[in-house]
Amino acid sequence: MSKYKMHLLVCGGTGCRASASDAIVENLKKELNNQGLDESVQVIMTGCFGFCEKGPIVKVVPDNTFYTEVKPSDAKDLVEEHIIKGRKVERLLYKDPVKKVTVSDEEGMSFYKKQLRIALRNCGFINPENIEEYIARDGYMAIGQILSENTPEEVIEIIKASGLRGRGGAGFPTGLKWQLTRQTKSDQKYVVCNADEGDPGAFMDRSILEGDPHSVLEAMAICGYSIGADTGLIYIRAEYPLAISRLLTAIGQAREFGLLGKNILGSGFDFDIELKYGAGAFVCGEETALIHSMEGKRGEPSLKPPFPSVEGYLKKPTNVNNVETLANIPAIILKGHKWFSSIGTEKSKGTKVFALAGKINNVGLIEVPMGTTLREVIYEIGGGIKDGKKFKAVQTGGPSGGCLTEAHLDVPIDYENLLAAGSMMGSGGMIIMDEDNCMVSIAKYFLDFSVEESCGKCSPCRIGNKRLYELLDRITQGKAEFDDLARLKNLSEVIKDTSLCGLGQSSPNPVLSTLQYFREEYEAHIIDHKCPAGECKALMVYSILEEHCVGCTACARACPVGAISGERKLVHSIDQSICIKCGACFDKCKFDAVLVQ
Amino acid sequence: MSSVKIELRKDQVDKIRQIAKTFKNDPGELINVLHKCQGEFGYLPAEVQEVVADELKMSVAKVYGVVTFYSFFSMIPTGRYPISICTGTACYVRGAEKVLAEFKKQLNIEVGTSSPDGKFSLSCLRCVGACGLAPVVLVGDKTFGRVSPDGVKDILKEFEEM
Amino acid sequence: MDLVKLNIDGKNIEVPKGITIHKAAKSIGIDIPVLCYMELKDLNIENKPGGCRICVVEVEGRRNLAPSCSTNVEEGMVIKTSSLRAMNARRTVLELILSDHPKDCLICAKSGNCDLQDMAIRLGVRKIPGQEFAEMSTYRLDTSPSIIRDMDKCILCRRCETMCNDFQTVGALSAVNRGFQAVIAPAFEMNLEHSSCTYCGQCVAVCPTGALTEVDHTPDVISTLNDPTKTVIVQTAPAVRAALGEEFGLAPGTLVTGKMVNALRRLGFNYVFDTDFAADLTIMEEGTEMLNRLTKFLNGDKDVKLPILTSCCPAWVNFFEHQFPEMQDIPSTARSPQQMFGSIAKTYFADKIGVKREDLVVVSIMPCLAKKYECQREEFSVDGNPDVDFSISTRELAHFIKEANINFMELENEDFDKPMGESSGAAVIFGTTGGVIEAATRTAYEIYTKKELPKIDFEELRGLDGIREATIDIDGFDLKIGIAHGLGNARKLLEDIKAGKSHYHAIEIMACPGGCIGGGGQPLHHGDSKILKARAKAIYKEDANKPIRKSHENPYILELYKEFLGEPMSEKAHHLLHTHYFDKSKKKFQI
Amino acid sequence: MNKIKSLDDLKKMRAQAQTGINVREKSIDPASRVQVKVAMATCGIASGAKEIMDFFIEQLDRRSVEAVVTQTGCMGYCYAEPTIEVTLPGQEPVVFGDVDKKRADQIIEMYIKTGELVDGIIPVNYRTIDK
Repeated sequence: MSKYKMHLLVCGGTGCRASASDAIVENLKKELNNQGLDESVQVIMTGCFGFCEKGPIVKVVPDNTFYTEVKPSDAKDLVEEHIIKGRKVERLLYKDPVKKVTVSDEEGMSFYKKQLRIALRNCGFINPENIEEYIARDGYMAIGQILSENTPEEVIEIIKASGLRGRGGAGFPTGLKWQLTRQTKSDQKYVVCNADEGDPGAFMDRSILEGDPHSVLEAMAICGYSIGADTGLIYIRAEYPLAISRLLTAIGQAREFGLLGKNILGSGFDFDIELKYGAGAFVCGEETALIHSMEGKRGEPSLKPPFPSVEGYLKKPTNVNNVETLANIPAIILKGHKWFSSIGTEKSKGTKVFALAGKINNVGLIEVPMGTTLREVIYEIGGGIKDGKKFKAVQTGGPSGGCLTEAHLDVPIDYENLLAAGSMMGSGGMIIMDEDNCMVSIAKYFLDFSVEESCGKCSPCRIGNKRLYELLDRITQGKAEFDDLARLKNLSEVIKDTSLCGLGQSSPNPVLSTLQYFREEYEAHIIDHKCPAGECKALMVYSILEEHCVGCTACARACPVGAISGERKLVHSIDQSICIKCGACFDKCKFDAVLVQ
Repeated sequence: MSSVKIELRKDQVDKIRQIAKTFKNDPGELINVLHKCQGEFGYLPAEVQEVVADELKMSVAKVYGVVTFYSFFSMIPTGRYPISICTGTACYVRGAEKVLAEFKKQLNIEVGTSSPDGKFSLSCLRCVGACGLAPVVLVGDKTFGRVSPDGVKDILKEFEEM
Repeated sequence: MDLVKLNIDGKNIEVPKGITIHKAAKSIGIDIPVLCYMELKDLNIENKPGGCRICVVEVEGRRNLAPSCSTNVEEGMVIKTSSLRAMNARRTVLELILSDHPKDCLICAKSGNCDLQDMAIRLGVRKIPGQEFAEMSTYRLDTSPSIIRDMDKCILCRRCETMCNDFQTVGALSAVNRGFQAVIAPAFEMNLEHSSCTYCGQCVAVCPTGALTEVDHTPDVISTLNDPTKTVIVQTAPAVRAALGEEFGLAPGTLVTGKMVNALRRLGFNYVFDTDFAADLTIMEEGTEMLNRLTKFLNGDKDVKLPILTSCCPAWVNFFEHQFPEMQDIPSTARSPQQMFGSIAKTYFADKIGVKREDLVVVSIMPCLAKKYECQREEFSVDGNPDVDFSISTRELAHFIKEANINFMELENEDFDKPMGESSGAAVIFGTTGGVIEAATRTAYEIYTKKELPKIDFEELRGLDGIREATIDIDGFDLKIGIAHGLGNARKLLEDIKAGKSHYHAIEIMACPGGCIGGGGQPLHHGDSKILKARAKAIYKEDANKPIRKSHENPYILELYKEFLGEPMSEKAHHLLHTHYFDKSKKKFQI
Repeated sequence: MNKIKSLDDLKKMRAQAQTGINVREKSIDPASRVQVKVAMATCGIASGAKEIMDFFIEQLDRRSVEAVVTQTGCMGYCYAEPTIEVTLPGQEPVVFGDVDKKRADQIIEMYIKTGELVDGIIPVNYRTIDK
């Protein structure tokens, strides 16, 4: 076995590394070497501990002592005190700001683990292609339990009492949805799992389906039992081939084990599941559009009412839940609604999975209790902003959401708070933006998406989004007028107010929220013809700094339109009327003589 | 949507009929049938849609209406190595546009078209869910992560030699 | 009936449960504008996509505005139809629609008769913000023999799609593409001509804008009328006289037969004839064919094709050629009245007045757009000279009359010319659903039984139900009759025949709702089915007023047989008055 | 496989699965073996997880290490794909990120064979519902 008796784990996450973890490792090694301990104590650089706010972190194994805010100069004390004398270095231990006590070990520090995995409980633990591993982790116990102990009504009561709300967007109470579908009388009902994860930047549903497909199957069966359905359908994006193959394997195994099919666990309850494939239409995430798509039609949404709980797939009562919502169900059944409702905020219970992406260090999937703040998510789990840049905004809720700013960093995340701040929970994509991102361009990007993905059925969404995009485009080109801001706002509000479905009702959100929080950036584009973030190409001006130019002619040769003139060894100049702002001169100049403004 | 005019061989027609049959000639299974057909032919030419409509007892106009609704379906043959650039938010924020521009420049083709030799075709897609690797490029089944404009040449080279 | 209480614009009202806000408002005199919504009440046609969003209203407590055309009333609702928020939204939505619509109203075929134009007038739109930078969605102009598709003007109300698919089950049109590029088009956005379109024109009849219009043949007619070498004769279909008046402000259902004849004379037609004459001729041929088949059937012939289907509706003929080619031998081989008229005019009548075929021009005034295509069919021409040269619609005639400075309202009544202007009441009712079969029954009964009909009116064959049936006692033989109007209804009857489940002896089919009175070439009904009912009533009134009410009693028809054709189904009759059908299902894809 | 016919059957099945007795390999107790789990979700595979998994299977076999290599789903560390989790008998699992062949070789030689830690450890920064 290991020759080392002790390990010093130094956080090498990007956040900690920025605050000198490299130097800490170096000093620790030096110190150990000096003490002749380099053969028995090993220093290891690890990934992010997720406690970046108090970084750099050093953890001592095997006694699991946890040191925070360590400086390179602390290396000596750590080695001499902790390793040689076996005494903890009190001043580097974490002090609980509330209880005012010092915490030394990881167990006591567990609160630093901001993440709590419920929906992701099995992802990364089990082999998703082996049903036995799922069973070993209490898989299918929830359906087993309710089939033998609970009436459908009781199950619905449990889900209602748990406070679980839809994780796909609007946050409709799941138990209530089930109850509504149960109440509708019909010879045939359907359970539909919405796995048409279309928000760019969100991939939690895919991860759950790839990592823990059985939990979704089990939840669908529980739902089927509760509402009185014997058929489940999973509407999944064709762009997710791995998730599809894992699901098919899982369904096959569950059938083989008798956990899907006729007379499940001898209860007399029949339930089976089929896949339906999407084909690349974002709007199909909207449940009526999804249902039309499953029926082989164009995925155009239709008016509600009738709600799917009354008239859904093939005109039968249909309960549509998204993947993450379903993944919570077995845990709620097994651990009880009280446990679940003890997590989260007053109106938003449980946890939410977020997909962190953009200019953040720890891009990835996280799951946190509702009520966690954006700051905790970005700085304590996400490892902060990439390359030490300044945080500018976070976009939540995908194309339907809005941008939140620094002012919102301490807002507890839940459905109501995000909505109040002009964004929404959506499916849980979080795109982090730094100072280099132009907010007008971001709004334009999302509008481009909405224009592309609008189904075209209703006029405000079909034409209105196009007009919004055109306005934003003119702003980024410096061609807009001041009045256009008022138009932008009115148009956005009318589109929200009059569109047929959720897509159009929320597509102007990125415009409205950036207009609200970054108005000065819009004004800079319009009035000063400048893009403060330097992203809008049309607004850039390339010029040559006389004092740097050596007249090498490299830029003139690189210019594709011949906008640069000047004699050899003399200062060159750029004709702004010809320049197409391609940046070729800037790239070519070796003397930093090309200035971009 | 424009389409190349082709003549279906009898075995190809039979194949479509067989696909339709596995879905019980149910018009409700249109999307699944189209998926299978696109898997078979690589794209969905008008002639294939006509047979599908016939088999599912629905109008060709409705079939075409569905084909043109979903971005996954194409009526243009793709290249042997279809290149898809993810333009999802995470990729966008990390510079997917520049990568796309580089592909266009290198191949001298526009999005939605193929190179004259039929080797490469270029398309954009929305979020493949590999945001951790942004920007992401797919060539056929192969995924390339953290692609920079400079890396485009190397990706193309990998397939040039094949 | 359950009632709900609600408040609209400050008024407390009680309305039946299950009705929409739009209807509830209408009941107290509040007229919320609608654009995409359309309902033809008695015909079971409803287009309710909730797509245009013009009719949005504010419902207290709701986050978004509600489309009043498709939101049902609920107990306790408080609705504001003209709040600032609702009005601003309505105006902005209309501006958006207009921003993607051509502004060539002055020269648009629909000008003055356009729902979108009316809406712009009603809301007083004077400016479309940002129009100068707004991209417009544009599409290829598509001209077919009957219909022009100018989809730049499409507002995606989906009415045409509803008619083409749900009501007609023709399936030539569908919504295609997505988002800003979304449009209604045939498969592959090919020309209508290459699709399964039957030219029934119901898409044109419901289109709220100039996106779908008829091909205008008036200019051809005008130049022919001004050609001194030509003798120009005109025939008018029965449904025209019951609707033409609407174009001049008369109440729907006002018969204007006499004024119309006068106007046509003033326009310069050398002879003003009546398609009704040919309708009587049709009854002689089709009725005889029916009797022949029935007689064979009663004599035990197992191969005889029954039921016999009428063949006077050209859209219906197109329909079965496309969709049921294997059933070509079931419909009667009799040509439609328009074509019988042309055929007789260019032979019998041309001889009679001593004009060469090529110097005789036959123009038809039809409630129909499929007639434009029908008269261009190759089989209805001799050496490239068509039996009917031009077919113009009721709407085109109205425009023509106005353009020619004729004050229609002041015109005296005049009579049709003889011989081809004389007709029976039986011919008049060809213009409405059930009329052809009633006319045929009147004649078949008397010929078969050799007795006089005890009662001429067959009320049991009339009405607006999509599929109707009746059993007529013909001297002990129970003649089972089926009637369908609307091709979707026709399809049901055809499927039954195909499955061997049909128990009818004869079936009448008309493609348009209500028959020819609701044809694609008629004055626009703008979604008011009361107009169709009024036209039907007028047609039956004209029948009742006619001195002769059975086709076989029309003296000029009898003379025609005596002088020229011999007897019904004679070889000559067969050559001039019957036709054959084609399999058009196997069309190869072409744009 | 016989169908699970009742809740009791399911409980038995769970107990059996939990003791780690793999039905397919009844004779060997995997608890005494090294377990390597490779995160094989789309991101992982795109970053080369398949090759890493093959590498472990081949090399562990070649270097005569008794080990079970399995796939699992996304661990959430997209920034550090490919990610693997190694469990030595009787010890807590350790997650390694950014595993290329070089690091995989180190993991086998140092961590698996001798228990020495190597760079690239990702500390578990979440709670699970079991605790």
